[in-house]
Amino acid sequence: NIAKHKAEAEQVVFKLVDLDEQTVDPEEWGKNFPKQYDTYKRTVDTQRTRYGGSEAFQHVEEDPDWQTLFAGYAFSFDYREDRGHAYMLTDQRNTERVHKVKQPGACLHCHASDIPAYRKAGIENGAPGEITDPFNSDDARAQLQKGFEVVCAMTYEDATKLVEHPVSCIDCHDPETMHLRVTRPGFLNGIRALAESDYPTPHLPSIERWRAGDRKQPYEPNTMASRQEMRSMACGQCHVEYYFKGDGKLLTYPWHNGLKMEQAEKYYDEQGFKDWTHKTAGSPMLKAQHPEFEMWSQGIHARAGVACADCHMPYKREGAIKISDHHVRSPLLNTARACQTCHNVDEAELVARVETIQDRTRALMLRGQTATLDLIDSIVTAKEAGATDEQLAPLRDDHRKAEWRLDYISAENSMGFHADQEAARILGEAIDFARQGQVKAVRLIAELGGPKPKPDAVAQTAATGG
Amino acid sequence: NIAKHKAEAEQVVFKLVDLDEQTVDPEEWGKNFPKQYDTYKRTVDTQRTRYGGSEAFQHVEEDPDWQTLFAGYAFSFDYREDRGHAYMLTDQRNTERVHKVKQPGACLHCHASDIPAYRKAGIENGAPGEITDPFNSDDARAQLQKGFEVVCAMTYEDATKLVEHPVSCIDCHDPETMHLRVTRPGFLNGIRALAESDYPTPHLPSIERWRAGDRKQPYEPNTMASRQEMRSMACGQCHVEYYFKGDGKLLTYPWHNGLKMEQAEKYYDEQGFKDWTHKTAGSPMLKAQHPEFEMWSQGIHARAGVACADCHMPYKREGAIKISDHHVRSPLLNTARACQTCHNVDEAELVARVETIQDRTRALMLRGQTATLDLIDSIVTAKEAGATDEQLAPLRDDHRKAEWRLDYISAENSMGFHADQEAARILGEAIDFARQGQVKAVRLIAELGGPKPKPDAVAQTAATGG
Amino acid sequence: MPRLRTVSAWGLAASIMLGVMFGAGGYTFYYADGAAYLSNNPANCANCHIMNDQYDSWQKAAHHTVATCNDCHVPHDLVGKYLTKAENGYLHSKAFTLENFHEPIQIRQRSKDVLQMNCVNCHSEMVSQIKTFSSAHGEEADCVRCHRSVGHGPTK
Ligand code: HEC
Ligand code: HEC
Ligand code: HEC
Ligand code: HEC
Ligand code: HEC
Ligand code: HEC
Ligand code: HEC
Ligand code: HEC
Ligand code: HEC
Ligand code: HEC
Ligand code: HEC
Ligand code: HEC
Ligand code: HEC
Ligand code: HEC
Ligand SMILES: [Ca+2]
Ligand SMILES: [Ca+2]
Repeated sequence: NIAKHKAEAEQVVFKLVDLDEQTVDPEEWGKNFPKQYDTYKRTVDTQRTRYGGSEAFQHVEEDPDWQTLFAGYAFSFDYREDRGHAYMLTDQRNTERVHKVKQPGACLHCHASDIPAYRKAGIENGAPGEITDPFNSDDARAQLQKGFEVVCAMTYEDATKLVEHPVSCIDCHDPETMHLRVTRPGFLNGIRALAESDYPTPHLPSIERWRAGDRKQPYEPNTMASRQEMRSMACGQCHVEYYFKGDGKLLTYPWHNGLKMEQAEKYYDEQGFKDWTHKTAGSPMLKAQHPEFEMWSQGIHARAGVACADCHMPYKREGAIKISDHHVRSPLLNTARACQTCHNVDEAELVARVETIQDRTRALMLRGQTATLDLIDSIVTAKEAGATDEQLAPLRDDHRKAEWRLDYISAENSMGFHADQEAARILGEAIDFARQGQVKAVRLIAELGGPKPKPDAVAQTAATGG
Repeated sequence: NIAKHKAEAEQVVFKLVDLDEQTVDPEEWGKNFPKQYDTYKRTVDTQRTRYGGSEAFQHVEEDPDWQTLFAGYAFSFDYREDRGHAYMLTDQRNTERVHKVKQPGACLHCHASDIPAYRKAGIENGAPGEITDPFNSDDARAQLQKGFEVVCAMTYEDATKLVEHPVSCIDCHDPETMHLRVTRPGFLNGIRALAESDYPTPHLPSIERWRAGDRKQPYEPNTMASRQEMRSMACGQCHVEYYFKGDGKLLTYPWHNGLKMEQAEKYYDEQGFKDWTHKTAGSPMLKAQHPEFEMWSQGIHARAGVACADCHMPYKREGAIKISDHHVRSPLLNTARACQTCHNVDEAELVARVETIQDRTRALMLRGQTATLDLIDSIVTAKEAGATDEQLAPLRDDHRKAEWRLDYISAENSMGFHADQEAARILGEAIDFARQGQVKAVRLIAELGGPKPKPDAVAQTAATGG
Repeated sequence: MPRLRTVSAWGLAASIMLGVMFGAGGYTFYYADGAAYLSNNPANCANCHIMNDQYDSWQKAAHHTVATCNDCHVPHDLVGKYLTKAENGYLHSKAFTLENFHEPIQIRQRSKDVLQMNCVNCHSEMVSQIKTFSSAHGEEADCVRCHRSVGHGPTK
């Protein structure tokens, strides 16, 4: 009967339509893979969890502290909770952050199925070969990189006209073999820079293997990474910290020194980069955004070889066969499949374990917010007291350091779960830098001979002691 | 060889000597249980790990910061790394902390096999019944509690004459049945207080069961706790935070509000208790000591039902028989048996995972130390500037809070492993309180019109910014 | 199938030969009920006390009603079956006698591969999709990474 099974195995998939490198529309792919397509469409669902879930509530209204922390930056007026993949393109097109502010085409990289668009733009701008060249061919790669550079530099208004779908099958799958693949130029460049660094990657063994080799060819995930690594890299294409480099607004992942928070900061410092200048404090700020891939890399699950897809796309039994659940969402809405095969404890207990971790993270984050707000206040007071930019520089540097750390954990979307101790460590540093800056500010104010700290400020600091 | 193995498989324990409630000498027990006794004797071994192990090095010399942090307290001149159980009595008798300072008999509770001694003292002081009464009888319990009170109040010199052995078989085993038991009055009283609190104990289900019942009888671990719970409670007898209550110096575990760091602190505040007054800063200090049981309770292992003995006394195969390894020590010296039964990864990887956690903890601890030292400096400066005790009170309160948290993790002996995120959270709070106190101090100094902060102090704070 | 029989016979012979060359091996293989390897009765694996944990935990696992030791740990085709049994018989007996093996016992890569093959054999339909589209290197999903407890429940 093994023979029988084998037979069934061969004919589980009926190739009804031909798929190629131009087939962006998921509905086409769905004709060959209806089960996966059905689950993929479910990402329109909206359901909230204690700290996550898929209800796009307004963060800066739920916690107005962040309007002060982001003062002078687009995030201060519109920053929502993330939701399902189905919304990624419309949410980007509708956010005030693209209307009230001029944004580059670089934004598009992670919010649309844009690989053919990149390649087309590349060819139009002189890249070699045909749009039909296989994705891994040198010509196709040249087209991709060229088009990527061109689109990044466009205005968002023009760029967004080039695409019509959110992330789609073609972004993660080879249309011929259905093998997983990574297609995002930003990631391909970033992971290469990481491979060339000396940052240890026990959780990405193919990089360690490449380093041990002759290094003649650059590191190439699509041919070198294991299936299990690809199950995380597919997500690392977009769930990462990033910035736009130079006037070309070239989307860049700051992995040149490694994947740790401090190493990204070091890279930005070396580049002399800042995202914005804080409106009231005048500090040169960094904005952190969704470093899920980086934080996951610091956690025990990555270390134990557990991939993003293991928890966010667990297998789902559909009759006689099982498939990967393409309804990518919070695992807390699906703990039985997402966790229980590895942790055989009941679902309530699993949720309780996660929330214990998240509540601790949240408590420390609130301390960090209070400390950073106190710092902002005291920098302002120092300015009013007549402090020079030169005198304020060390205070503003502490502000940059503190808020970068605070925001790094706040912008990471698991409320500390992906790497619980590391999240707490980073917040501990945020608090230290914020309060050290405050100490310097109070000293400076005194040296400038006043104004004496406002009584309410004293009260406020005292209050936060609780 | 196999013929021998098969014979062993049938072998049962031969009762060569009779054991009773007076048999303190482990050698006697060893005649019936030679295998356990052999491993028990191995606790004389000394081998160091990165942060632990059993080499009794001098903490306050390896890290002189602690001489300043403990200024005015016995720990400032002699505080060693802990080592094997075999040494517990001699190390206590030899420490400068009992020579340079007058200590009570209460110290003995966790450093000797003293149950018969307690009961004898109890009977001499009017407790009912005979020394031969079974341990769980009411009379025996009355003898134990009475003797405990009497011995706590004695001087250490007199008390220590009552005992001759370090922790021995009788302290953890019923001589009749060999069942695990807890004998320490301090623990029996403490766990009862905990049971009567409303602190949730998912990791100690028998307490939750008792609470659900009619509560007519007080909670009694020896009859109510599961075997798996006993495998941790046996250690919780001594590996806990404690203080000496009132003039009777009655040894007490501060669990009345729960097992969390803040809950112990709340209890001490309610009692208006302090361990000592800081010599230079004049703050009312708390000393934390080995809260292993409490920190383990906050960790994922406890939550998952993993007991102290699982890691520190793993099973060891002797021929066909499995015994508990009574060579209680760092599991990092024994990872195969201590960890691999549950984690099927190689030993180097297991050590690496532990050290990743410990290195993070250590880094945050150093930040906490610097912050607390800065606070001490600034309190002294404020005093010199003429601050009154009333003005210094809030600063000293921050000092008490900060150093209690810092010391809580420093005194806990796993360098954060037992509950990694909780350890980082507590250190984050330590940093916050220390720096907030410093802010208040600098403000106060300014209000007092000087002295202007010494330049070196500024330099120092700046230096710690790195 | 005469050819098959000779191969399996050779496998057996080989193991005993190796055993003898190794000294006590031949004796060991005999005394420790080497025959155990030729039967499908789980109790026979467990006649070696070293296997007791796995035997007990197997009884606590979901599969004990549907799969025995050999179903998971020995290839299903005759040739592989006897060769593997011979190899295990030799290795385990040797280890058992010399007591020079790592404890807790750890599965070898080769046995992991056998396992994987057997999971997939019995569940080929269930996993047909997730297997078919594996990866550039044709790696299968490692069943045991997620289903470690299917064969052996808790030992405590
Ligand atoms: C061991 C399981 C596990 C792994 C592995 C994992 N996550 Fe998560 N992830 C979680 C949990 C649990 C949450 C918290 C969900 C919540 O709070 O509702 C979460 C939250 C998230 C969120 C926010 C979800 C929401 O509800 O808003 C994103 C985005 C995310 N993870 C992406 C990733 C990426 C990308 C990777 C790999 C680089 C990854 N995760 C690896 C378990 C995991
Ligand atoms: C092409 C970019 C891209 C890729 C590839 C990608 N994501 Fe996302 N993901 C996004 C964007 C953008 C959002 C936010 C959508 C929104 O809020 O409108 C998002 C949202 C999510 C969320 C939040 C869903 C919710 O209900 O709150 C999770 C969880 C998530 N992604 C996990 C993953 C995982 C796991 C993978 C890989 C299997 C992955 N993502 C691959 C861009 C991507
Ligand atoms: C490197 C990939 C990447 C780039 C580049 C990127 N995003 Fe996103 N974006 C994401 C991911 C992943 C999420 C979901 C996780 C989250 O919301 O933190 C997201 C979420 C969002 C959301 C929904 C949640 C929110 O923040 O309100 C909006 C809107 C958004 N992005 C707009 C933009 C804009 C505008 C730009 C360009 C300035 C941009 N994105 C660039 C990956 C990216
Ligand atoms: C964000 C990334 C992502 C997108 C978009 C995506 N997939 Fe997948 N898909 C995965 C991952 C991860 C796997 C698991 C692959 C593995 O384990 O090797 C997978 C597996 C599959 C498989 C193999 C069988 C299975 O279920 O494991 C099929 C078929 C498939 N996807 C079809 C689709 C189709 C059709 C679409 C579009 C409607 C799609 N995928 C979109 C990430 C994605
Ligand atoms: C493919 C296997 C796998 C999956 C799926 C998985 N885990 Fe884990 N989990 C592990 C491993 C391995 C560890 C590390 C400890 C160990 O070796 O058992 C771990 C550790 C943990 C820990 C302790 C570490 C910490 O951060 O405190 C928690 C809590 C946890 N997992 C919860 C979850 C939850 C919740 C999910 C689902 C959202 C999940 N896990 C999914 C394998 C998995
Ligand atoms: C999951 C395994 C595990 C459990 C459960 C556990 N520990 Fe530990 N313990 C460790 C590890 C690992 C260390 C670090 C050893 C080192 O740094 O060398 C440690 C360190 C210690 C130390 C210091 C050892 C030394 O080398 O100085 C003591 C004392 C200790 N634990 C007591 C306890 C007590 C009491 C309990 C239960 C209340 C407990 N442990 C529960 C694993 C465990
Ligand atoms: C509640 C139980 C308990 C009490 C009471 C107790 N100890 Fe200990 N003691 C321990 C434990 C557990 C250790 C090992 C862990 C550690 O060293 O942190 C230890 C370690 C020690 C050590 C060796 C390490 C070091 O600190 O140098 C000395 C010396 C010592 N104790 C002396 C004393 C003295 C003196 C007293 C009374 C003032 C006392 N102990 C009271 C439980 C106790
Ligand atoms: C009667 C009190 C008492 C009991 C009960 C007790 N301990 Fe200890 N333990 C101590 C003292 C005291 C020390 C320190 C001895 C010294 O440093 O001289 C110690 C030291 C240790 C150490 C450090 C050993 C080293 O090599 O550094 C470990 C680990 C430990 N105990 C674990 C346990 C575990 C696990 C249990 C329960 C199975 C337990 N202890 C029960 C009092 C106790
Ligand atoms: C600090 C506590 C402690 C001390 C002291 C102690 N034991 Fe144990 N002993 C244990 C624990 C924990 C177990 C495991 C019990 C269980 O799992 O139910 C155990 C188990 C045993 C067992 C049952 C078989 C086994 O190995 O699991 C015997 C017999 C035994 N001990 C003998 C002794 C002898 C003899 C001594 C003195 C030389 C002694 N013990 C001292 C804690 C202790
Ligand atoms: C009796 C079983 C058992 C033993 C023994 C055990 N563990 Fe664990 N360990 C677990 C469980 C259960 C978890 C929680 C995650 C899960 O469910 O897999 C865990 C989680 C962990 C984690 C992740 C949680 C964290 O704090 O990051 C690490 C690391 C770990 N164990 C290391 C060790 C080490 C090192 C030892 C030996 C000193 C050890 N464990 C002994 C069962 C055990
Ligand atoms: C002669 C006693 C004995 C018998 C009978 C026995 N085993 Fe073993 N087995 C051992 C020993 C000893 C080891 C450890 C060997 C090592 O780790 O090198 C072992 C290891 C194993 C391993 C893990 C190491 C590996 O080879 O991958 C598996 C799987 C295994 N046995 C399965 C079985 C099965 C199935 C049977 C019955 C068909 C069986 N054993 C019968 C003694 C035995
Ligand atoms: C349903 C499949 C299945 C059955 C039936 C089964 N096992 Fe296993 N066995 C496994 C799996 C899965 C593992 C773990 C392999 C791993 O960890 O990679 C394992 C591991 C082992 C190991 C190595 C120890 C370890 O944990 O790595 C031994 C020995 C073993 N089995 C013996 C037996 C014996 C003896 C029997 C019959 C009493 C048996 N098995 C029945 C699936 C099975
Ligand atoms: C001899 C045939 C056979 C082998 C070998 C086998 N299984 Fe099964 N398995 C079954 C049968 C029959 C069932 C029960 C009916 C069903 O659910 O398909 C089952 C049930 C299951 C289940 C669902 C019940 C549970 O335990 O959660 C899982 C998961 C599973 N098998 C995985 C595996 C894995 C992984 C392996 C290899 C380590 C394996 N099986 C080896 C026949 C087998
Ligand atoms: C990444 C984790 C993962 C891997 C790898 C994996 N599975 Fe599963 N498997 C699951 C989950 C989750 C389910 C539950 C699906 C559901 O309940 O809808 C499941 C379900 C099953 C079932 C059906 C169980 C039932 O309830 O009847 C079988 C059989 C099975 N798997 C066998 C296998 C085999 C064989 C392999 C290796 C080819 C494998 N699995 C690999 C996670 C995994
Ligand atoms: Ca969300
Ligand atoms: Ca020690």
